[in-house]
Amino acid sequence: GAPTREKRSPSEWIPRPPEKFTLRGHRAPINRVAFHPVYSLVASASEDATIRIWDFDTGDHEKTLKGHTDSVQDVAFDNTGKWLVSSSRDKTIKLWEVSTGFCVRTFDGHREWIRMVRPNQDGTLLASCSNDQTIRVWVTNSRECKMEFRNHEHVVECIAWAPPTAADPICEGTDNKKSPGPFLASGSRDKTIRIFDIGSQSCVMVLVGHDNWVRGLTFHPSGKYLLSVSDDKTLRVWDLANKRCLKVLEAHSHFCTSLDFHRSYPYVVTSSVDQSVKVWECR
Amino acid sequence: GAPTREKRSPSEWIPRPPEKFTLRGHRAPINRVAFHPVYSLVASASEDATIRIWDFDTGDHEKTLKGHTDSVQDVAFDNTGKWLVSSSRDKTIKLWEVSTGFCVRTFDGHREWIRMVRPNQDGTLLASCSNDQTIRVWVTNSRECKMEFRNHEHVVECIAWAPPTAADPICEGTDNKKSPGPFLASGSRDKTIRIFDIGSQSCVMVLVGHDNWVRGLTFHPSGKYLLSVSDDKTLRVWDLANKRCLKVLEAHSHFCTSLDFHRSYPYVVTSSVDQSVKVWECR
Amino acid sequence: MSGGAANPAATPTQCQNYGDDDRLERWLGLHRRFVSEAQEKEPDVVFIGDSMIAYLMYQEMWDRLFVPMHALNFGIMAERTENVLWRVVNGEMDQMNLKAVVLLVGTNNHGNTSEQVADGIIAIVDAIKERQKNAHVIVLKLLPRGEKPNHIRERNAQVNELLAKKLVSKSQTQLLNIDPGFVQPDGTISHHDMWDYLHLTKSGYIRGFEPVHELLLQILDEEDEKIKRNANLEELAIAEEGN
Amino acid sequence: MSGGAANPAATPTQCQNYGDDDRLERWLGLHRRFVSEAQEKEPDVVFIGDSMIAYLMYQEMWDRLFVPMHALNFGIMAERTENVLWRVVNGEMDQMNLKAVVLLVGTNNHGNTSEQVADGIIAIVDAIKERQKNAHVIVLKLLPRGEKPNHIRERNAQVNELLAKKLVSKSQTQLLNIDPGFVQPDGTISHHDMWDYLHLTKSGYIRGFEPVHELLLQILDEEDEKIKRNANLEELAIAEEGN
Repeated sequence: GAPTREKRSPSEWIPRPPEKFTLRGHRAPINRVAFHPVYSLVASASEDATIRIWDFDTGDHEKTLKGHTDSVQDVAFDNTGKWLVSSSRDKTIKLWEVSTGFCVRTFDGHREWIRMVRPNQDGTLLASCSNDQTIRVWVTNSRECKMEFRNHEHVVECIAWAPPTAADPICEGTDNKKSPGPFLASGSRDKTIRIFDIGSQSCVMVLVGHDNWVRGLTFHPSGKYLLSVSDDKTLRVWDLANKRCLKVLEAHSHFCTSLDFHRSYPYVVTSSVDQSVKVWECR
Repeated sequence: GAPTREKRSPSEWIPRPPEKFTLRGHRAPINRVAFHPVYSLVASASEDATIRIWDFDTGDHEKTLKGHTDSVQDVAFDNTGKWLVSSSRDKTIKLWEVSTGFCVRTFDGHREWIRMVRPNQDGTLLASCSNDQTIRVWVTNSRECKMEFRNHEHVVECIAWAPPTAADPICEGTDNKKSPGPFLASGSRDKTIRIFDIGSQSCVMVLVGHDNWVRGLTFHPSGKYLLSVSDDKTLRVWDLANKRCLKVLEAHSHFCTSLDFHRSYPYVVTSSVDQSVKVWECR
Repeated sequence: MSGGAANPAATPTQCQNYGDDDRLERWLGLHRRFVSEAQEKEPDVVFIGDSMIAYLMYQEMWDRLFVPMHALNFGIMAERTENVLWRVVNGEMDQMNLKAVVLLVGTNNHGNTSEQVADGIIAIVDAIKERQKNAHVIVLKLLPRGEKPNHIRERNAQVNELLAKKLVSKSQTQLLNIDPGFVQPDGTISHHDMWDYLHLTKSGYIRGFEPVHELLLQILDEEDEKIKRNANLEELAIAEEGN
Repeated sequence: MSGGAANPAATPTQCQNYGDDDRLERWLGLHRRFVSEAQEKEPDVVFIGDSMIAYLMYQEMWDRLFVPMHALNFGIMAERTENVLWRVVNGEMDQMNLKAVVLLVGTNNHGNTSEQVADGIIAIVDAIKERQKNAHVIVLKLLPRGEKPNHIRERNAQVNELLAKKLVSKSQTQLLNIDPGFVQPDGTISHHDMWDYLHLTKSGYIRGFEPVHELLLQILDEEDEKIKRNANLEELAIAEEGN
């Protein structure tokens, strides 16, 4: 068996049953969950068109954020945790104040479902990707859509802002003199991954290799690698400085739907239609 | 590709299409075929209750041996090729003179189908095994059933006479002082293999290991090993002196129905319900 | 008793055509093939019944768990009890020396009462035991069906209750439950278990038929254990003789 | 034309109950589920038709070859053309952005003439193309059936001939043969290919549906190749900009 809790170092902590709480209240399937970066709160986005905030210390339901008129696909907190951004099948993005639960801004522009919306590190920009095959970058404090990328030839499934550590490897990979960026990665059903330089408003890298829809992306904390999962059942590790696929992991026996990298410990988690969640140790 | 015929040494000869002849004439499925030990003849035993003899140099049909009243399950030549023995669902064994095609003797006694009949090396004895779960040993020149073994608890599928080289290993395995034998091996649906000492009329070894019906047996020419195939899809090699299973080969993806050892070259061939024939090199 | 001419579900009857189709012709062809397989193939186990049995053959679990037992599948789509009974009394249970027969039929007997269906199944059991005296007969309980609660579920449940009473007195006969709880707390059946709310999915088959596999193993192992014990005793005897 | 109210095979019709059973109820439940899958699951390919399509789902080849293409299976047992047509016009072809639709239905249309059946299939093709303007429609030829030659084989062959004529003028529509020669030289169909002389065995499916897989690969690859070429051009452009 595994070492008991007292003897385990934090690097050995992985989810163990039984669950601490089961939070009920949504009236339709839930599409996304996200932890608050500071407090013991978690947000859930549902097909019932609402977002719910829960306290996971007490199991209490804190707030319901209403405003969207169709299924909410994605939800994310900014790094301070002061506000939350959501994207919906109603083709809008909404910005919410966490403390009050009010919707403070709505972003129109996409022509189809929005699959994912992500604030950048300092919260000044939002990136979104959509079934309309485009990626849009918005200025958080206005309603302005700063730029629209139409490079992908199919639905864009996922996006990820590059950490500051990725800037050098990306520049090396694109033979660019130092560019301030910031940089944004996207994964699409056209099976490609693209890296965009937001400062120069251009696509600077195209990573080809997956055999099926790219479903999830995450940057390695060191900035050297980009990790992706796909309906081709693999997890791939991309070496950004050399613009090539370093490793292909046969991760699951069916479509891989998402992945995440632990903030402080060397673990990657992947999910799949094969009904399993896998935790991978990086070494 | 394989080496061309001129460059191949005999040890590389395996069946290659297209077939040389297709011999037609039987009016129902054929259960067994056997080569004549000397001449270019082959015998076939059929559910149409007849045995046919064919010349495989010319493709001609030579004789039809009639006499059985039900499906002929098995047929075998003696070492000289002068006569042929057959076993049938009509519960009899018949002895035939090859040159004339006449049935010269009929052996009664089994109470159910006879699955296999085999002459020993000098032709003085016949062994047969049956759905009646017994093994019988007959004196070829009389109609006498010399002995009946009832040790198996299920249908006996196959029998094999041990070559003279096997005598020492078998005696070593049974801690017997030298016994003159001869020795006979049998395989059964009770999943066991037994070795009988015909001289002392007793069962001297029981080999347990297969997980399903034992379908075929053959002795290694050196006499040290006994090879068996089973509906458990494996080919097993038994070390007779040590009375244990030396090796388990995952031979097929479905029931293994039979095997044979080449007289002069280190090849074993196996057949299976998976519709394949496999040739194994011994090394 | 198992019902005479008065019970259509217990009267051996060939299948009917649906209008202008070839169903009876194909059914007879299947029957002829099953009869010759019964004569040729020397199975230890036969599964017989309706489409639930037939489509077990498509499952990976059939090849992995049941084929090595030397099992044959005599299932046909849309069978009613009287059709299976006809096949049993017309050759499909002849000649073999079976260790076990697995029977599942009755859910298609629309228009019959639960008593009629239960008596039809009993008639089949009796006909099998008459022809295969050594075989264990495993009767599978009828499964629930339909997305939501409906009268056929009730009828099938009543048939199961009647079978429980009527089979208890028969030797070497067992009524086996293959419903692991397909009806969910809200009364519905999930398409994850029955893709059209009648036929089992791959995972439905695994959940439902694992008990069948285990029971067959027990039955076949009883024989095996006896054989192994005797083989061990014999080995000991041989060793002693040698010393 | 594809027949109006005069042709029952081309008039959208729900399925019928067989006497006192739950068939219509289950059929409607399946239909509702297909409609919501069409809205939720964003497939690239949909297979629709009768039991030949439905039981493709049990095959290992379905998981290995068709699921990675993001294909869904809308097959139902015993479907006639008018039932599939009803499902298509009532939501099962709505909302998605399909690249291909594979259709196989017609062999169960007992009581209709071959013209009526062919027109029923054409009506389905038209209804699909009206709702899925970008999709390639792949119509599978009806398979032979029955152990020996029979009138249904002739009717199915006539339907195939009529389809060949009527489909040739439709854009992005293809009639595909999935009969590798199931009818043997002596006129019989082997149970190795169709276990009940109607439904395909595992090896029957492999032989029959390999051409479907190859055609779908071509259709999907056309898009892929275009995407790959553009991606390569873009990479070159980016490299040049950097220099």
